[in-house]
Amino acid sequence: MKAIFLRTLSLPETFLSCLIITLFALISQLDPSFLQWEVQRSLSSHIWELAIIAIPMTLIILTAGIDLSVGSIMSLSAITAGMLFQAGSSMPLACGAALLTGTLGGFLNGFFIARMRVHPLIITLATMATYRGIAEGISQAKPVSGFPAGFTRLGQDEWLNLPFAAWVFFIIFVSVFWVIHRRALGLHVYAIGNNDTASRFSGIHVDRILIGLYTFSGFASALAALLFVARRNTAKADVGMGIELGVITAVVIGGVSIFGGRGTLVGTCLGLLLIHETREFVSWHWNRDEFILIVLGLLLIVSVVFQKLLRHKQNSS
Amino acid sequence: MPSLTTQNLSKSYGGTHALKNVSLKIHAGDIHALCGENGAGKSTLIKILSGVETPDQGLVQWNGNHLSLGKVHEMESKGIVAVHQEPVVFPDLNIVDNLYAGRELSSGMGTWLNTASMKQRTRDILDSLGEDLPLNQPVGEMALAQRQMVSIARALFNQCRILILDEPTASLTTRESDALFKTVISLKNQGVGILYVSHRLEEVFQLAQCISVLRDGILVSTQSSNDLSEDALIQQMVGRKVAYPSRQQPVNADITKNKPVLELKALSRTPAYDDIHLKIHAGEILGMSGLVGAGRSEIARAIFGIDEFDTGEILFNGKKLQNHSIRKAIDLGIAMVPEDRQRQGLALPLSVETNLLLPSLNAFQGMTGLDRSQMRSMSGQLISKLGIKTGSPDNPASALSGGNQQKIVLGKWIHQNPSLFILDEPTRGVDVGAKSEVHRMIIELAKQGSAVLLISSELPEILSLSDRILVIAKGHVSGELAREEANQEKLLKLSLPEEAKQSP
Amino acid sequence: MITYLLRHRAIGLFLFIGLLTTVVSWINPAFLSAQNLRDIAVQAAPICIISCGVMLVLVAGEIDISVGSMMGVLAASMGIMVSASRAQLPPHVAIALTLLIGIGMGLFNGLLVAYAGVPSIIVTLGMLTALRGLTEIIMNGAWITDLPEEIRFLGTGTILSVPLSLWTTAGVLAMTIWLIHRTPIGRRIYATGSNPQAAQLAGLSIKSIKLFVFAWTGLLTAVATLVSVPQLSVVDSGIGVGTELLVVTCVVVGGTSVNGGVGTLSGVLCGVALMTMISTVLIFLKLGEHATYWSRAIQGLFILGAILADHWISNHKK
Amino acid sequence: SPAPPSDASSTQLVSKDNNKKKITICLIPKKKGLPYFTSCAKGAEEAAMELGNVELIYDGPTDGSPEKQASMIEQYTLKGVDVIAVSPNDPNVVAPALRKARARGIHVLSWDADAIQDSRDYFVNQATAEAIAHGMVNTMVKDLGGPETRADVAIVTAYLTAANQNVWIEHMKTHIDQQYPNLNLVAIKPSDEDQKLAFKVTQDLMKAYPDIKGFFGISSVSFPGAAEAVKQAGKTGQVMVTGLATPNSMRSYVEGGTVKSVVLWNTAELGYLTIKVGEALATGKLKQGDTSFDAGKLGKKKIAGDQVLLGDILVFTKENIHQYDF
Ligand SMILES: Nc1ncnc2c1ncn2[C@@H]1O[C@H](COP(=O)(O)OP(=O)(O)OP(=O)(O)O)[C@@H](O)[C@H]1O
Ligand SMILES: Nc1ncnc2c1ncn2[C@@H]1O[C@H](COP(=O)(O)OP(=O)(O)OP(=O)(O)O)[C@@H](O)[C@H]1O
Ligand SMILES: [Mg+2]
Ligand SMILES: [Mg+2]
Repeated sequence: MKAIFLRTLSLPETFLSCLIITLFALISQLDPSFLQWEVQRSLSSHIWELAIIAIPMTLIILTAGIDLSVGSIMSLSAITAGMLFQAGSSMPLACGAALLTGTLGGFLNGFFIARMRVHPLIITLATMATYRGIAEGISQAKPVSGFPAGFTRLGQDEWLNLPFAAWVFFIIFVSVFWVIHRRALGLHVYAIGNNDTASRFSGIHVDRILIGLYTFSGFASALAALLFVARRNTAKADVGMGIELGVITAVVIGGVSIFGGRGTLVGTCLGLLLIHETREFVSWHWNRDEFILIVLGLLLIVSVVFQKLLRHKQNSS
Repeated sequence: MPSLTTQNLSKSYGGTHALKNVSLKIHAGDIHALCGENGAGKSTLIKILSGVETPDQGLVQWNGNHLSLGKVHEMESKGIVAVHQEPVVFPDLNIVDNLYAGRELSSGMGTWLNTASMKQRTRDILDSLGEDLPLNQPVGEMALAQRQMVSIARALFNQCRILILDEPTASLTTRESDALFKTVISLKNQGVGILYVSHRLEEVFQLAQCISVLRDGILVSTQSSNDLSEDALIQQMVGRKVAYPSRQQPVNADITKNKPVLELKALSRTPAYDDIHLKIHAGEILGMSGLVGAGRSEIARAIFGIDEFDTGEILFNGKKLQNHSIRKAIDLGIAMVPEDRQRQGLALPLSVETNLLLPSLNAFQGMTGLDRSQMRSMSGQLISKLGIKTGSPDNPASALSGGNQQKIVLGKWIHQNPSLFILDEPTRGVDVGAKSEVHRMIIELAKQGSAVLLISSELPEILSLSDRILVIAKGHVSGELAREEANQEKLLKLSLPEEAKQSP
Repeated sequence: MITYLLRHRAIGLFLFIGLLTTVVSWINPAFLSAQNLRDIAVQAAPICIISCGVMLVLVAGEIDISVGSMMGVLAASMGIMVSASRAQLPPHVAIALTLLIGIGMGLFNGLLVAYAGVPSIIVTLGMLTALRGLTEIIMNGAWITDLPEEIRFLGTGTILSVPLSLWTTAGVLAMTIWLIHRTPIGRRIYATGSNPQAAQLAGLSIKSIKLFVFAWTGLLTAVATLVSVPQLSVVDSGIGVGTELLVVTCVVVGGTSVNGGVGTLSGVLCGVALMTMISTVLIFLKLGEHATYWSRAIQGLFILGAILADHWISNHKK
Repeated sequence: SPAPPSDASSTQLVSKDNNKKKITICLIPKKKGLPYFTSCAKGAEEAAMELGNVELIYDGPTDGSPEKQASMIEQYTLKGVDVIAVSPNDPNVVAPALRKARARGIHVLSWDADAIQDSRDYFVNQATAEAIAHGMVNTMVKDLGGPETRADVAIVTAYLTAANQNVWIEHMKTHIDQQYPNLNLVAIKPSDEDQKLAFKVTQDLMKAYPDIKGFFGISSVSFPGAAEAVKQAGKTGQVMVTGLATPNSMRSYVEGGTVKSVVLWNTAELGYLTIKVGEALATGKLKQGDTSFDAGKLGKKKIAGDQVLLGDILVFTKENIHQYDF
């Protein structure tokens, strides 16, 4: 009984939930107006794109990989859509091409990583520069805007009181959650993260799964890029600049081990929530952008230290 | 006479008591063997003695002085050094750096290394072990046995007073083992005390003056080896009698008339192996013997679709395999137990159950998802069938002892009824009881009609199980012996590279 | 021969750099002018200095992506200390304090990694973010535009008509070579990264080794800041942004393994040379205005090319 | 057209002392931490003190990201401030947020750089893009010794993606094409808001194009970097550098002769004017159709349509630079 209690307590999810509750308690003391639904809903608008990318990123980190190129894939996809639109193609076609481009970018990452056995950090570091460079090259760094209303509504309209992007996120989350927890593929992902040689020797299609995950990551980034473009009505080569660090921070705060094999999607969601609320509140309350950087940096370190301590406690008792 | 004594050492991991009140005395100039089943606590005791782990309770004394525990340096400075069960090497470093890591020869207050003298001494040590290894090659590129030799050399080279060897011969062939025994005996004659752990009982009787037995973390007995028979020892270790299974029936004439399950035709990959021909029939156990690095594992890897080969062909049930891959091999009914269980066999942090069911997870997948209860019952069956010692199927595989881990690697294939089973050193580090279980399982598999390719460096194992034995030397087939004509001498003779050149 | 090439990634890279130089200088001979080579060397100097530290961090099996923000903090605090309108500390005191702050931040990283057991990518990612915020707070919206001459000398001065930053780089390289090849600690860094468990069993103090590499990187970052920031007259809050990525790219392109245990200084040097050359090369090729916007893509393709070529060579060995 | 006057009780989520009738104005710069904006903020503070009923919030993204700016605008909208004055990094990106703010009854100003017209009430304009671009080109021509001098010139910009810089560059190109056929623009290179990179790029350009005679450093980061490169190459007096930057960061170059003229406007006055306009809008003093505006110590300022004009650009030279400290 005590062991189960301790085990639950030491789960990163529990710890994060406590942290989030504390944060909300603190907020309600300092500035209750922040907690109004209206405020929360409206502030949530720019977390969804990050959240969508965080799902494949969680799976990739679970396989002991990493994808630094997500921001650049966003940029490349946004520019693809933008340039095609500018060239006179219809918007659905442009969106389709953007999704295809992102998916292809992710596939190339996966291909290099799985087939050539190069460390994901290295490959995606290289493609990070390449993809954004291509986006800058073909767009000559010029922004494209003036998208048709039917398209921008995707980014700005709400459905059942939540932004469209939120629904996209929920749909992806639920389907991936089902696959990870109810299909063999889920365990395969964890096995690869723990020992890819042993997984390979057990007949798991390690290569195919890795290629699949990176491709999925590319697709999700492209989707996020389209939502972003729709929301901001602009496609530019700097779309998604630096988003990879935000995504990785959320995933890692969510208790996913950077060495692979340990962590959950729920943890990632809690991590996203914690980061988002902290960031928005610091900015809401203190009006000092530089504080956000310090708070987020420390939050990342402190929460991982605590998770580590809790796990240690559980193991030794 | 100086001695190392332990008093009431206890250590538990979570709920498991790995050691309970163990009091042991090791004399200088003695070879003291430590026996016990897998998971009995031998490695735990050794980890404590070498300062890697701190006991929950108990003392360790050296010549009557208390030692502070939990510090490797402290122990090494007293001359107590250990060779651990899994070879402990730095894969990216060369042999010299491996041997000297942590105790480099330097001058000027550690600001200037004496590279030349380190090289010279390394060469001396290797010579004394009869090894001729390249000094500049990263150790990670060497075969498992060579890595094992490096970690033994590392221990030897200390001016040690007590040398602890945890299953040092588990991945060595006879030649290396013999060189090691010579060294061990000469050290003993120089007054070094040796604690020797091994599951190969013939070695234990050959070397040790004194034998202690651990069972479930408790020290059962310490006796002189002269007073002990092998059967009695086994009985103490296991708590029951163990019968050695072996294939009693002569080669079944029918077997070779069966269609061959696997046939290799002129399989080559430079420089690992060249022009390999072999046939395995359903129900047959084909032994593959040879020295370390002869290329046996490489052949096995090619059959299982891990590596590609240069020329030649693999026929499975008469059909040529094209675009071979591991998954294809598994789907055809080929299974393989790899030689390095930690690197190739197990996802250590994952549960015993997941590891056992890893190759067959797709089979438990229904419309609604994975059938957890069916998985649980299957893993339960396997655990009891193989006698895997674990508190629960949910425990991580890393918490099991070496032998029990090996059983998992075997177990994940057994329920799939493979038509060809490749076993690469299947009983490395497995205790006598479990080993006889594994042997029985292999025979059982063959009886049910599976073809078995058994690679083993342990000659008795090969001799007692195989129907036919193929000897590999330097990547060539140097001979094939039928069961009746095979014996240790012949196998050894064929294994030596000189013979390989002369044979047609 | 090929095995030799493999072990010494530097040679392949070196050949590649040679080819690139030949082509560019054939198109535009000004590329090989003494002035240009000197400028490239000066530009490469800080990256090279920091890479010497980060390479050892990677060899020890860790990573440090906080160096860019560390540079920011170091530049800001150095600026505040020496500025005539701020703290007005004597230059040598400010230099010593800057080095200490560098070591301090490195130690902080190292302590969290070695003693709290937090993965280094997380610690340094957190520091990357937090220290950038700290820089903004230190600078408080203003720039330092009045660096005293003594400090400017660190960036612009020459000794025997060789820039001070190049002397410093040579010193750091010599130190690193000595550290790697001639001291026990160098060997232990490689051992730790190659197999931490084995290192523990061998009685190495992994914790102090990790602490050392991070502190060393902090120190080198401070050194790099001291010789590079005063090259310019203005200290702004954006100093060092993105340096971490450039440094990691150089180190990795130079053949250092992100899994630890493998890395050569010669490889890293070639990596630094290649990465600092590329943008200069693009300017010298005079590809016109449109090419400006393609330069990042070309850089990326170069990195990708280097990695894939390396992979191709190592496959051909087998 | 300006939005209807705000209905304070329904839109203000944050309850404030209403009896004092404090007006909250948010001044959002492109990027926090740039002395250019800090000096604007100083002027803004001065105006707020002078007016007495203004609560000033000065905050912006430290990394200059348009996305962050947009989310800040959304936050302030929710908080129900009275006036948002923004210098947009990217007009298109912040436009939806600004429109939302206006729909909530918040007065929206753009300053320093314009937003999309229908997303703001007024633009407090220091000088038009055209004036800035022409100013820089004219200064360069003058520094080079007149329109007869044949010269290669290059531009060192901030980001390749910075909208306002690209607009300036366009204006500069057309101006050069139309007026100064002897000027030959050979390269445009980004400095990524990194002084070091500006320095390096300038160095490289001087070597790759030995005939280059002038550099435009068109951001406050790239200008000092470019100047330093010219100075260190020993080309002071042979290669001209001009551009946009605060006088403090360029003082040593102007005094040393590397830079003859620095183009800018009075930044403190720009901040001051912005707050004045904001307050006037919120209190109803400034109405649609007004053609002039009483800007306190700055005197009367002209309103052209929906633009409040600060006046002309300033050119700092050896003669006048000591008069300015920002
Ligand atoms: N790190 C650990 N965490 C949890 N349990 C452990 C750990 N190490 C060992 N154990 C447990 O302690 C017991 C003793 O293990 P030990 O490795 O000492 O056995 P052994 O006698 O060396 O067996 P083998 O012959 O298989 O090597 C086993 O039940 C094992 O599961
Ligand atoms: N991990 C490895 N990396 C590089 N080379 C290896 C590796 N393992 C083995 N080799 C080399 O491949 C050749 C064949 O080795 P292999 O392991 O097939 O021999 P083996 O007969 O199976 O020996 P063992 O009994 O040790 O398994 C040897 O020359 C060996 O040095
Ligand atoms: Mg053991
Ligand atoms: Mg083998």
